[in-house]
Amino acid sequence: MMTSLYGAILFLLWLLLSGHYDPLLMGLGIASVGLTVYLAHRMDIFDHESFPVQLTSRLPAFLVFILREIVKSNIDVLKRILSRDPNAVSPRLEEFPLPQKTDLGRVIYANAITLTPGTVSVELTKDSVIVHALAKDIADDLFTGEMARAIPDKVVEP
Amino acid sequence: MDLLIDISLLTFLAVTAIGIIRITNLFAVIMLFAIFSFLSATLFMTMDAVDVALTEAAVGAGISTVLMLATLALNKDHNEKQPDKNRHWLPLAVVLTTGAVLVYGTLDLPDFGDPASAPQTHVAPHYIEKAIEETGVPNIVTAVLASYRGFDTLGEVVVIFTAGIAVLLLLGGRREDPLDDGAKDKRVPQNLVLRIVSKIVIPVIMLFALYVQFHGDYGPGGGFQAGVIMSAAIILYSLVFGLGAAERIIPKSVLMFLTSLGVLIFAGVGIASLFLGGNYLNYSVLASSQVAGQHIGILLVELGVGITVFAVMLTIFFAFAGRERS
Amino acid sequence: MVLDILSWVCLVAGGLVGVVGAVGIHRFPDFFSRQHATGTTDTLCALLILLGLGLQAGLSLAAFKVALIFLFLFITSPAATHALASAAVHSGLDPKRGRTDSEGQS
Amino acid sequence: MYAVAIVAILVTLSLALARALMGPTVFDRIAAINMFGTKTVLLIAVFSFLTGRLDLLDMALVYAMINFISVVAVLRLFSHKDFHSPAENNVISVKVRRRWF
Repeated sequence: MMTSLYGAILFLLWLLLSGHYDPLLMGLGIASVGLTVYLAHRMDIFDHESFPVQLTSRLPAFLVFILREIVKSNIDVLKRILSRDPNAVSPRLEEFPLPQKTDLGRVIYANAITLTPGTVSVELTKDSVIVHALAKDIADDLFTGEMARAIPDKVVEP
Repeated sequence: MDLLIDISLLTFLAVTAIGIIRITNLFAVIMLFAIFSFLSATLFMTMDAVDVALTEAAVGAGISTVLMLATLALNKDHNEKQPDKNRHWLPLAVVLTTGAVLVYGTLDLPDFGDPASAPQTHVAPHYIEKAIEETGVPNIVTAVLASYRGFDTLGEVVVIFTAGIAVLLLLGGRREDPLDDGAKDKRVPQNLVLRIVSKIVIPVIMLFALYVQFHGDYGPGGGFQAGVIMSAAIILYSLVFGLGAAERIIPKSVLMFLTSLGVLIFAGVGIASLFLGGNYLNYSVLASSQVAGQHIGILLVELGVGITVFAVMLTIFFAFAGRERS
Repeated sequence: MVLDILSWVCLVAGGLVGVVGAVGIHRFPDFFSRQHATGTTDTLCALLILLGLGLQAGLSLAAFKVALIFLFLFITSPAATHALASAAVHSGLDPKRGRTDSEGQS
Repeated sequence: MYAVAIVAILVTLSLALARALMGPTVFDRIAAINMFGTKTVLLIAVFSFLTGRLDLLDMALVYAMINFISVVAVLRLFSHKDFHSPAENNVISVKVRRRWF
């Protein structure tokens, strides 16, 4: 069931890449999708992590949130780059709790931290994430946990 | 605009080359080589040689980088060496003389894009004017490569095939069975982020490689590029999940089979056209109409190229990466 | 017409963000802080430029490819940045600490 | 307007290249080169719209893929010194300030 859905999405990707819809290329597309799915199965990389169907419902809200964060923090970092104030940049390395229980949730959280400038996730341990922050107030912002709450396990589990 | 891009890219190219000479950290040098390839590929692109650019990007920046890193891994000594303070005048003289001779040689070359030069007046006009009509393939490069000059391309594929065999003979010798670390592979690798991101990305890269394989008729791409991109996907898998895991996905025996299969498909198409009454590798006789025959022939031949390139690239990578450090 | 203007704005803004980000990798004091300038302003720069291109392309396969490029960068770029930072920490590279970081490191 | 974007990207590229050459640590170089790669992807994408050759977008995609793979390769080798097995978990030695809710 999941395999066929995955195949269908890959085939859609093929159609959008291809732009040629004659029977020959459609047939080759189906064969290619088949080969890809077969290899993915052999690699054992085909599971709820690589193909997160369960994301769908909460994903749009999360994407809007993360895009807003990216724009906001980008502007902040750009200001710091151009700022003459020596205290604009005072880097630090801090460890924050990692509330997500699933691997996918942790990775999304870590990537969200990295995507928003000013913070880069450096290391994931069992229950914490080590973050390099560009300044104290940026680290304080992360500490409020707004980002962590935006990615609860509910996003990744059905 | 083109001029500005060309000048900037060439400047970057020269600066990168100087950087490669000056920097002593080999990791950084290899990464600069990748940049060098990207820049050359972009220059090819501005000169409208898109197929070449794609190959350069995939082979030069992708596979070569990985192979150079693998070679570096084989050497114990990772330390940066201080450059030798002695001046070596003889090598310098040799390099300068060779360079001067080469530059002198270019003086006799026709200007870039000169319509009166020999290559432009010989068979090229025929290819350019007749390719679509005769082969039904919009991408002239593919038509020339796979059909008009099919025999040359067969030779190239055999060269790649030979390279694969040679690497196997030199490096593929006995070593510890990679299956031994099977138990180790099952553990969660340290870098969770890379693992999950690779899981998502690898199937997309594989599908994209197959797309490049089968759309060489219409746009940049074809067997060479597709084979390289496909092997890059497997290489990414082995980088993240361990070499043993990758060798279990595509066992050596299968790789050797694929290496030969590609060449056999290519040569087989030639023989089939002989049997059907045409010349060797003249695909026109493969189907009822000339264009249809050409289409089938080119498709099969490109597939053969792709399979062999894929298998040989992976063979070489496995042979390099699998060596014990000596 | 409105779309055109919007797309030009996106392209120019994207270019600007890229340049300032690149200035950042020269102004920031150490590797870790430069990561904020490279890996991350990359995303906004890529987002704006590709959005600008996408608006030019309209609803077409080209727009889809542009979106695919963005999606690919969006997924892989933070992973690469994270891996790089992680490798740096593991190799023992110690980040520079800011002046206001003096209130006790445990 | 594509021209403005291209000039901006070229300036960015030159700054990134400068950082790649100046270092000082190898990580600086790799990060700068990674940035150079992603900016080249953008350059090709804009160039394809400038010249109207939209098939070049495929090239941009290939660049993005290859760029990622080569960065993973260099990091992989850097932290484990060979390609044999998945990574060992070694402890980091730098000081980290812990904060808990």
